[in-house]
Amino acid sequence: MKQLSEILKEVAFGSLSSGEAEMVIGWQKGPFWWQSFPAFITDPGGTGSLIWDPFSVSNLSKYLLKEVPEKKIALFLKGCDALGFNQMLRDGRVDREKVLLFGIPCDGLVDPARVEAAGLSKGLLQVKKEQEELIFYYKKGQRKAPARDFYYAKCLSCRYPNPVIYDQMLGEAVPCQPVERFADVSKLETTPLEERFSYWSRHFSRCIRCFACRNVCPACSCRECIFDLAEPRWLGKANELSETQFYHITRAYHVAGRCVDCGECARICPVGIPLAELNRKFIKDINELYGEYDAGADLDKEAPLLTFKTDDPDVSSGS
Amino acid sequence: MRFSYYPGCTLKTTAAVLENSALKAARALGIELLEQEEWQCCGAVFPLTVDEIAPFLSSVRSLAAAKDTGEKLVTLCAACHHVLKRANHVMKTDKDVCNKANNYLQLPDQYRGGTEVIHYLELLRDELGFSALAQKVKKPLTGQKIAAFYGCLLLRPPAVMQFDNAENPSIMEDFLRTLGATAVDYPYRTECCGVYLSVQNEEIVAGMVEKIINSALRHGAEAIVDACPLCHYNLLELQQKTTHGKLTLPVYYFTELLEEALGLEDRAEEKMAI
Amino acid sequence: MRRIGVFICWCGTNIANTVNIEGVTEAAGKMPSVIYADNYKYMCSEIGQSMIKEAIIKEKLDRVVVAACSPRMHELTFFKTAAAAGLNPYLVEIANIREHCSWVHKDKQEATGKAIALIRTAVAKAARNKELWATQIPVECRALVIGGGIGGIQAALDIADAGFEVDLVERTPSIGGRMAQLDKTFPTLDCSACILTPKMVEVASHHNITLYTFSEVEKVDGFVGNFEATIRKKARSIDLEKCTGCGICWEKCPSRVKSEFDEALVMRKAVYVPFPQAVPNVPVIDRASCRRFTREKCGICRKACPAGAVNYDQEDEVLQKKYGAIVVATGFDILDLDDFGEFSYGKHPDVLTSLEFERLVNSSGPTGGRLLRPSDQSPPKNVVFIQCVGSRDKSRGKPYCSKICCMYSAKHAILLREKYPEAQAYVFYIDIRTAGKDFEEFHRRAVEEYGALYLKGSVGKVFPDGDKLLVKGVDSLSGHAVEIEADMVVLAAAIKAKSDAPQLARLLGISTDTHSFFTEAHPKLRPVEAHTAGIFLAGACQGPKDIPETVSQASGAAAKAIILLSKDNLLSNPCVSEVNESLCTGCLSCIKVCPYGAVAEKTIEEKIHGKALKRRVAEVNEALCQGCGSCTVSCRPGAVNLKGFTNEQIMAEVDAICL
Amino acid sequence: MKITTQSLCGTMVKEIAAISGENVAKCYQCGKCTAACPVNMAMDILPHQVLRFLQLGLVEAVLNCNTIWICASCFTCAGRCPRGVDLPGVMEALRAILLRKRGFSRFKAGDMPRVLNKGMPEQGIVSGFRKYTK
Amino acid sequence: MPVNLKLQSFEPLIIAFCCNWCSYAGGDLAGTSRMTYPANVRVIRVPCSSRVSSNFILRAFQRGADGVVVAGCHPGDCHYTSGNYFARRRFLLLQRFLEFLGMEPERFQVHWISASEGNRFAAVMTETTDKIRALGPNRKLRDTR
Repeated sequence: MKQLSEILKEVAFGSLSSGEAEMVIGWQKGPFWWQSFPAFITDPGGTGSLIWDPFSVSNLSKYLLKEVPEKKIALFLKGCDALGFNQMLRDGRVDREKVLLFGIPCDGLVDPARVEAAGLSKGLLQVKKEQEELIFYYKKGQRKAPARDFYYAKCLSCRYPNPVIYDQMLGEAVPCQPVERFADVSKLETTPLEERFSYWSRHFSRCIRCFACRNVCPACSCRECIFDLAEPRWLGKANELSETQFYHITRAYHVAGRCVDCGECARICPVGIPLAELNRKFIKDINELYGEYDAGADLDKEAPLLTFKTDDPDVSSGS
Repeated sequence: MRFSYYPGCTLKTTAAVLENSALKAARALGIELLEQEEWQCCGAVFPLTVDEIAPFLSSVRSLAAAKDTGEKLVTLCAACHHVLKRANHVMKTDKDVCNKANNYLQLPDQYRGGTEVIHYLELLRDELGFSALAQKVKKPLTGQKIAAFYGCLLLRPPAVMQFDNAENPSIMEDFLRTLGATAVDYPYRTECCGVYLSVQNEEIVAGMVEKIINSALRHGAEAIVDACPLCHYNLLELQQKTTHGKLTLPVYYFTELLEEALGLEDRAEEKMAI
Repeated sequence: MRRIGVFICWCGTNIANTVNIEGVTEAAGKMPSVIYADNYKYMCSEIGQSMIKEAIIKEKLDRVVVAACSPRMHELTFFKTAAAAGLNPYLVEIANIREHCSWVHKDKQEATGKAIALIRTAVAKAARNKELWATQIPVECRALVIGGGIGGIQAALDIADAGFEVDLVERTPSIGGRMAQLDKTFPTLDCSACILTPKMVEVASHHNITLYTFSEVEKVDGFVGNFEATIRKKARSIDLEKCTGCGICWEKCPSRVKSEFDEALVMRKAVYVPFPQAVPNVPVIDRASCRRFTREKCGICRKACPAGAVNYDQEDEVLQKKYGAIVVATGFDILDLDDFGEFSYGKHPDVLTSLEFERLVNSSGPTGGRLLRPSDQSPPKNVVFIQCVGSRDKSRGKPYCSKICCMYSAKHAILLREKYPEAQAYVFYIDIRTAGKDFEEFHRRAVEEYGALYLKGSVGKVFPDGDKLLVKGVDSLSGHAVEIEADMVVLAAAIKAKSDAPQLARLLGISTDTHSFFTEAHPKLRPVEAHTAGIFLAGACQGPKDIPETVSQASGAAAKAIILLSKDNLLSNPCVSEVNESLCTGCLSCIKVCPYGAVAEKTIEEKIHGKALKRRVAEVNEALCQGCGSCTVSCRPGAVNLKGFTNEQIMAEVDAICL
Repeated sequence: MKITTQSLCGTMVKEIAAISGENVAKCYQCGKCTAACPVNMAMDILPHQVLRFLQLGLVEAVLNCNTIWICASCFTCAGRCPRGVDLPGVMEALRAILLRKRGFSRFKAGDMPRVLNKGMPEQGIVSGFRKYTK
Repeated sequence: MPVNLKLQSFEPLIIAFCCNWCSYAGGDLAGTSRMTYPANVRVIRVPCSSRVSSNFILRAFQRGADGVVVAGCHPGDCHYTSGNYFARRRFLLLQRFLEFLGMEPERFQVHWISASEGNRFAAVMTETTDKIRALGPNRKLRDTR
């Protein structure tokens, strides 16, 4: 990883100093071991602060929406980020001509919560990845542990560790051994109706409607979100469960057939609502009903809700 | 070129000529045919009833074994080809039967129709290529007027067998022309010879064979070739029945002509008249 | 604050019997923004309508709700009422308290409660109604007819006779199409050429028709009333103006190719007119087979031409023209019989398709009308006709009935006897379908007067045997397998859509069915219109058809085109989608779901942080939009809205209905 | 002949459908199967009539005919049927009913020497066994 | 009309979004044929089933509907050619999703009713009302204020 981090700095420096790009969006280390923030660098001299470490989780392409470049913007994409980028491309939200994409193969990123849960966080100064292991650095000494044990759940089920779109690939492609991603959805599907309802109500009632799930999502890229409109006003301001339900159903429905399953919504949620399960329910149903579809990857296929077959399964229910 | 090879019962006994000549020719053509270990009888007829799976199982076992070696499965006997190809089709398209068969056989890996079944003739046409075959012909059968007899099992049902245009095939004629012979076109070349009806209804089969032989003769054939032991038996034996023992049109397996054209062995006269 | 008036109809006793009119009127009067509520026995009557008009004026109503029968019944009536009182009609809402209330509920209390709820809903919606105006779209008063067969000819003539300019585009060198290939026509047996040729000449001489033969439509843009087509006039290599049609060029031409017009039964020259009555009677040089072009040799025709009309350097000409309406009449093809080897078609020269047979009996055909066997030029004695070759065959052919085969096979059986009184026709059929005027009588004549033997059953195989064709079939009525020694076998091959029909459909933005026939807008009520407004269908390009049906449909299509062209302007349905560009993200999902191609992409420029920024947004073509609203649902931020059924309106309805 | 709803959809009709996997209603009686059949001359009920009888629910009549034993499973009919009816499958189902349930056996072990002596290939003998006996 | 939450006398509120060309006309036919169905059903007319947004359905539940029906032309008969094909996909996914969240599947139904099926319109509305009456009032997705 160290090596990749160096390459990353080099290409960032190169693209800025050559004038090819006017800005590089990458990651920078924050004050704590688990902080890797997005960084927006326009001066070649500043590229030395860029990093790539097991916490470089944020998808940088969403920041493109805020920028109005004259020249190109260079940015780094992991496998999941690339899918999201493609979805934004499909939605016409980014201009392929105005970006310079550096692909980063990524076999998984570390969930600080798992580090904490393993009791490794106390006095921890830095975490580095070497091959398949994480090295935890403390004031005194260091500890090692298998990296995969600390990965985000979303990384363990990742099916596209290598970017599907890029101008230049940094590093060697990594292999992919995803775990079954629909297990939780399938399990929920078989629990009794009322139990399911209370499960989701429990989660939804904790929602503070911060909209982070929407803001982080590469498929939620509307100029103005339907929930921000004054007229018609779909959501009030009160903490009312039915409105929260309305929001979450609609958010998931709006990304149905478009969600790239990057898992960012669930990761970002400050109250831990398992949002990815909502998205995956749609993905699973779409796959079952209309054929396998990977948003962000199947660019030659029409999005499932924007097409139909005359012999699609029927919805008309006698039930 | 290496292939799995499924011989079938008849080729080890009454139709040994077919197998011997085919294997010899294959060797001469640089084609490696690896006989499957522990193959079982294909069942001779494809089970048309859809409510039982037992008759499929031996075919599935052979197909799965071929898949394990990753090679295409070559057949020679038309009946075995028919049964294996159709069984494979069912495994590919009928999920229910496929699941049942897999459950029953408890194979190490699930088999879902991945093997490609090809007939020896298809091997010559598509894998080796008739033009490559023509290069290897040492003793062209120039001037010999030979009628091809397709029979049913290679061609039908066309949607599954995908062997050639079922009503107007050309693979055997193309084969004969590759060997330097003159292929005789006659309308009965895709008719049924009567197959197993000769077990009980010889007289019906004799009538069918008579029409085939007469048609071939009228169109100037000097010999007839086939690819199926049962066709071979009917054309040969029942021809003599209608002609009172006289063989008006000699009958060969296509591989015998191949062997001869490759300069491996001459057609023995005695084979002409059993 | 709105000023809404509510008018409740008794519909005699129809509503009043189950709905408490007084109670409803009182409740309506208390609804938000309602300043006036009244009721009357028959709201749709003159008196009722005047009541509404008066109230609109007197009470200065700005919205009107009529609670009466279904809007599908009287919505237009009340629209006109409002308009007469100076109120935009789209400010009127109907509450259906008859079909959806008084007629389906027995309990008066329940029905009254529901009527109140329905009125409340209509009031809530009406409060959000906006004035809408139908836009006017100018119409280009010229029609394009694609295809010069009998369908295209008829449509072109009808439109031209109505006084509009028509451009008729035909791909081959001459108009005439399939009908020109035919000998006689059923059920009257009049000569096809005799009735077709005058029409062809009329087309050529009509002052309103411009004929483009040997030409193809390459591109069509625009929409109803305003199409723009690109037409490629292929190089004929013969000057249309100079050529006199004397025929010396094709007499001298040394290259011979199979004649398309004669179904490849004879050869034509590389410079040729397809048939003697061709219009225009000017040859073309088929460059693919002309020695001048293939080998850069020859030049005989140019030397021979007394008019100096041969021009090897002629180039394709590309025209761009505007049209208000388009009629598509591109006809059909015959099914390829490669998969039907059992009939020995293509293997034996005396096994023919019906169209080939048609050429053989035609006096301008290869045998000069003497029906002779292609193999030995002898007259056939026994001819077997086989119907449904590829028709009604879902395995190897087409699942549909080709519709014309029963009749032309009967015709052929009759023509056979007329040529050779001793000859015998055998017709294998599955079912005889003679649904047409005088069709059944015609078929019976073939059997009873011309002695054709009809066998219900099929033919298993045709075995060529010496100079005979042994036909093995079955007569299922007697339950016997039959064998017929025939001299000729004629196959009624299925009709199929032109192989390039899907390309043309894409070009025109119309749809095709699974067999590539063009689809009509409605199978019963709009059979000559394509889904795309302004495009009409005629003839077998829409499905198998005989001549009279083709001509009727062509005249129908022409009438529809004339209706369109005779308007200076088109009034559009104002309930169409519109795009709020500031909300539009430019994902263009709306384009994908629009069945009419009414949404398009456009680039707008905006100033953001002082920078001029271009971005893409969706744009609705109001002339094409039919108002289904599918796009509105595909639009996540709600940038696309459907006028008359806006998100705000429907949401208000939901809210009101739930109160 | 009296036709009733019971006879049209009797258990035997359903059983034949289940064994053959074929829906006889697909047949529109064009007769292509009979016309194509190379052994129709030896049959007492013609192939298209077999399907017609089944459409009429006359199962016993077809179980008692020789047609089902004359059919050589050559698939000529199936290959040419415009409706895609698998008639050989229907014939097999009819044979199966007789062999499985009614103890039919048209080929006995005692017949073996006769055919073997003739030099009949194994393929033919096995086929005979499979087609004629259980 | 306050909704009575007591089970014994519970009368559900059912909102039916009907396409103008088929289902609304089917409802009209039920009327002209004097068929009867419960007054619990209230129809909102839309041009096409593809005009019905999930927002409207959720809003209806939120505001107190106990059941929502979307009715459109039979697949293949859409007045606008393909609207109901899109609607079919949208609503099948929504239906399965709502069930996934714990909503009784009966509460959101989609039916294809042609303009000639007045009897079917009445039957669907009657059955739906009966089913939802048996389920009791909807509290899920509902604004409890």
